[in-house]
Amino acid sequence: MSDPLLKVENLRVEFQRSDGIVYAVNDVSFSIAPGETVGVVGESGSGKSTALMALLGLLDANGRVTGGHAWFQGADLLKLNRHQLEDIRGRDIGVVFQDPMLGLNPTMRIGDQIMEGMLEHHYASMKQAFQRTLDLLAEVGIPDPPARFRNYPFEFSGGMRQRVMIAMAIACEPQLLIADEPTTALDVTVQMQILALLDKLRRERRMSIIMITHDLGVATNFCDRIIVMYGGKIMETAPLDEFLHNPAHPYTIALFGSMLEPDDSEDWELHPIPGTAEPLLEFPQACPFAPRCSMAQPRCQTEMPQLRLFENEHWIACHRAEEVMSRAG
Amino acid sequence: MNLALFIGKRLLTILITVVAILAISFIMMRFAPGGFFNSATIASGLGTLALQNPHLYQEYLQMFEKQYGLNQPLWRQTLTYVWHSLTFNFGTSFENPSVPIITQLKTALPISALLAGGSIVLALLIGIPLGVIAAVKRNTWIDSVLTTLSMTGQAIPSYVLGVIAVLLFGVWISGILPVNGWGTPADAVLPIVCLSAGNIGVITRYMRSSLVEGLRQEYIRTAEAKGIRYWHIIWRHGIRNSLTALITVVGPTFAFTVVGTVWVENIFSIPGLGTLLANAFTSDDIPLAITSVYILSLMVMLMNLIVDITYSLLDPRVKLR
Amino acid sequence: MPDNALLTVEHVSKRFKVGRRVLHAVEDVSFDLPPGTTLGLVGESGSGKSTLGRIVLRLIEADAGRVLFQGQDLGKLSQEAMRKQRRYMQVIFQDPLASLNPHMTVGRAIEDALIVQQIGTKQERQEMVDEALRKVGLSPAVRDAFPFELSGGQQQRVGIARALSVGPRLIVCDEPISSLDVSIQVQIVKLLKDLQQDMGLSYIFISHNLGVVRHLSDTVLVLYLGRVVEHAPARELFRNPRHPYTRLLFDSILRIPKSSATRRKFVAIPGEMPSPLAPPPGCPFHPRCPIAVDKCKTEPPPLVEVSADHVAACHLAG
Amino acid sequence: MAAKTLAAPPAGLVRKTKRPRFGWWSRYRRNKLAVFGLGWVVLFFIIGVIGPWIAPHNYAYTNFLAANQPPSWQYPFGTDSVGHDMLSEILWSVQNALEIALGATFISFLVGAALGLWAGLKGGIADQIVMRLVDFMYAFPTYFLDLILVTTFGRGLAPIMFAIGITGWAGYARLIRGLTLRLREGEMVEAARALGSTQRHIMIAYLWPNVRNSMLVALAFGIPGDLTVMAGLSVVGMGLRPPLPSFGNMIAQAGTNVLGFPWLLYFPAGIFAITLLSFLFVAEGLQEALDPKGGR
Repeated sequence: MSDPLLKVENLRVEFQRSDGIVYAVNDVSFSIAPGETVGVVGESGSGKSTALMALLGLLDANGRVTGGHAWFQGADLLKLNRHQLEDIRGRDIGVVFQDPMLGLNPTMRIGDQIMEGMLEHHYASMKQAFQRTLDLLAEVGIPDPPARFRNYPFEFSGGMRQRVMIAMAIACEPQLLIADEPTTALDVTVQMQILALLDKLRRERRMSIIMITHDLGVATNFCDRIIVMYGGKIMETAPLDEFLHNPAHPYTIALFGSMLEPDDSEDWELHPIPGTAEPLLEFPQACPFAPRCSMAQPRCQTEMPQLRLFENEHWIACHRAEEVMSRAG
Repeated sequence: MNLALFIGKRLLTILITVVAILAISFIMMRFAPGGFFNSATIASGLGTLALQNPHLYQEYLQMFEKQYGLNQPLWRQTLTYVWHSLTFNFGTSFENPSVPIITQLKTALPISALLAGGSIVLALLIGIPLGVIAAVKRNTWIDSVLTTLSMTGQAIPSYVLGVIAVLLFGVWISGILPVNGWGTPADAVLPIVCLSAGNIGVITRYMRSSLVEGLRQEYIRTAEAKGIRYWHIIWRHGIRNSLTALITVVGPTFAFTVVGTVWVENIFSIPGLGTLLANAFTSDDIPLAITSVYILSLMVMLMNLIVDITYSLLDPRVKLR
Repeated sequence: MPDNALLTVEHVSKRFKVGRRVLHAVEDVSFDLPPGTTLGLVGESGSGKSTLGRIVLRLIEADAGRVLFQGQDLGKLSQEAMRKQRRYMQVIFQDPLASLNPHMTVGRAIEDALIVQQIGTKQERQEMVDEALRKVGLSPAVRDAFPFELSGGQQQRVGIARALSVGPRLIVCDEPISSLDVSIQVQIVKLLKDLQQDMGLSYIFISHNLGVVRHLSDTVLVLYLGRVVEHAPARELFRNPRHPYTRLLFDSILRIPKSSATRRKFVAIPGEMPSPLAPPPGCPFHPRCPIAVDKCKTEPPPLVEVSADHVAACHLAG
Repeated sequence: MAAKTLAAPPAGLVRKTKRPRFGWWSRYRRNKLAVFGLGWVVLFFIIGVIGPWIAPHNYAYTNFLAANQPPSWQYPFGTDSVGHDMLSEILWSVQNALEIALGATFISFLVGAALGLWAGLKGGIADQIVMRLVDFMYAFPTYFLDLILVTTFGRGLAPIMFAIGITGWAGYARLIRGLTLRLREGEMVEAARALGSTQRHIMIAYLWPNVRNSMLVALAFGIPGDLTVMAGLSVVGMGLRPPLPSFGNMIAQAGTNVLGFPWLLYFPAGIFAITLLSFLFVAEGLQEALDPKGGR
């Protein structure tokens, strides 16, 4: 296997809140190979988005990285100063956010917003940037680029705005695209269009994508490898086929069970995961999922399960992984 | 085209407003205790002249009766008055019947306009940078000092600042800046500073809150993710939007400033419209009082129109009504 | 028309004025809802599904058509009679926090429903509040909490408890789970199903999520630009969708594949939903329809019965 | 302890996180300036009530033999050109100032609330009319209307209060209209209607608690504004007719005499300025402490 494009080791992120410190990301390690698409799946509060924003220095003011490394192009992203990070953001790593309605500056023409990044990174001259912007608009499927260049965001539909956001993110041909719930705010038919666009772009540009999503359906159909997060920790990670065939963490299995798919089986019995995910106000010493886990044992309440490697690059953080796997198999 | 229609509409609104104000003022003054607009009041207004030059006195009296149609029914009088005012045919004041009001306005108006305009420009020049600093350094001691200072500027009216300035520069450290009269550029310094304090406060605080709010928007994160430099983000995605929004507070600020001009002129004995207005009201010189109110209001409304037009040109989302 | 229906909606239309233009929010919609059953109302944003839900509750007055609830024409009821009738028709909103008064405790919020309907004495109401909380799986201890102190799932349970407390027969659920986490969604769906079984409730379930609709609904109504495009029993619709738009919706569902080989191929569907301010002539779906013919561009297709109880508005569905 | 991180069992219990304190006072107290302002305002109110009783002299008492005296034990704040004791003048002025400012603010608020509610609840034409009026009043220097009104109705307490009140409602109308409109179209009121609430019940149980705080803050901002206008009338010689004591007259008088008798300025202007600031600090403090976002 080739060298990873990005390698994250033991990342920790905390947030300072009025009621104490929230431990949002705890010892998260993962890597992504060039051209690979990784899906990071989890519910709100799982730390999936926080972990990736932390790498780019895009945490809210009350958040800070308290440990770990993130190797990218020979440098540790977490050790770079603001200037160096600004150079990498948008040029080597692009980001697409969830809400295209709020993500664009309402008083700036969309063409200018796309050009802005290229000019800032001295990626292109004014003239080149203008031409490239027109090309980009066409590439992301916006008809009549010269006219649309002059439009303001309020003149676009939600789907079209997300296309603009994508054009902005890929303008400088980054090697890595981080897509943070890029389709969550969109209608289902528009979601398909956006995913098709991202699919086309990654094939044509051989770009790595980290897809952050709460939707297992999106992750499993779009990604080569899945990372499941809960309570600021990675619960399970495996290449797609292994993940689909042998899901081994009780949380993953519960997530599969939570998919409200319109299947035609007659078994209508739903088995919800009980309880809710709570923010971690103390550094976790035990499995964060244990309180909601149907398989939890006394050990799970006291001892933190480590991420262990099984066959087929399958990593699981569960004391009872072996039992789950043998039962499923 | 659209813009022309908008301006036309607004000018019409201003016209209607002005007519309403003139008519209401006239009628109210007409029925005020003592009934100003009758021969008797005018006679008393001209008081001393009756003794000094009875002939001229009679002449003036007839002139006023003709100007205001005092023998006609009220509605005719009102219409006549409104029409005269709209056509800038103000006649002469009671106190100073030999000088037409328009001549007095011609010297007074530029002074007031200079004070008001100068104070707004000064307030923008100081208020905007202070607001930006407070927003960028939000929740630090710099922010709280600036916020407290701007609150102070906002709270203390220009006439209090004015008398304090007179005390300061007239008694304690006299000789540096003049505190009385009008003529040299130095005379304008203290009035303009006192006038702008309130506006500096308003602008600083508005700029701060609008920029803090702006920097909290999602699109700031988008810009950060594009790798835009910090200060470029502050400028392009923060300050520019806030400046556009700032225009909306300049409108009310202008009304406030024009009133402040009246106060400050009186404190510093500056022969502007404000002093004219104050003298007119205190000496029951009704023609001059209404006229100065009319001119000052007109100034404010036209400024607001300009502000609205500018705003609509700057913010693409604003549709002209 | 079955005369045992709890709710009958007949040819309801609603238009809004937006500036000088007219937004056709709901166009000529009819359906029945038998007691104890669920109607799924499906469509994308701008389809008019929420407006239709509010018309049923008479939170919005329809421009045309009528709504019969328990045999009464709601449009003809006086304000006071309508107010009394609301006891039997309740609503759950998408954003539970926005629908609760931040200055009322949970207990007070639920009790308010009872006070408004003049149910019970103060003592009895306290018991009824506890009972409602228990029914939705909350401990009576939450009574004294303010809504913002609860999690999203708990807030939605409070919303459900408030609706339940007055003993309704119909609950309109307006996207009640779309702002919740996946695991909480399942909890709420299960809760709604259990409540229906225990209390014989009828639901109108408004959602853009076909999976949820499939799990809850007996019949499904698909809306596009305010018009009914297809209406059928849930199982029939999911097995045999006849309208191209319904099929497009189904195609947009991302099911978890069995293996990487069976993953979805992402093919772009052309076009976007037109603005409801300017719906296309003829069949509103024709600009995006893969099988549209000339007739579709000019002639609006009528709703025709394609099989028993299954209607679709497509020239080519017959 | 790991217990704190444990989730509640099946949707059962309330979260065990600390409940943010609802009491606004605990948040208000953190703002030192606001606490100072409140102290001063309370003192101001007390003097407003008892001022005339504790004043050593009547405001109209003139003693030409003691004219223009600098501060001394006998006249702590000095005397003016006709021998008024400035301390007594100030003590009496507080009452006038408060009467006018509170009265005017109340009148403005009533008019603004009525128009704002009408516009917000009715919408349509009513809204159009009110908003046009508000736009106009906002951009128009209403101080000039005050001058005309005072000229017509006289320079007494009541006319001045009425004039300032009747011209100062635009801000309240705009605020209340905005709040009602937002709430009326919000899901909370829709939910209340769906429960079968009467219009009256919605107003009392849903709208009022949610606009209460904003109104209180607006009133707190309104009082210093009206004080400023009130004294501003005196600056052009159209304030309370002397010998009625008022801050405006004292400051305007001092302005003309400041070169010879500066003490005539220190106390009235100083106390007036601190009072205005204090009211503003209180208003700011209230806004911060009552801000719904601050509490939840």
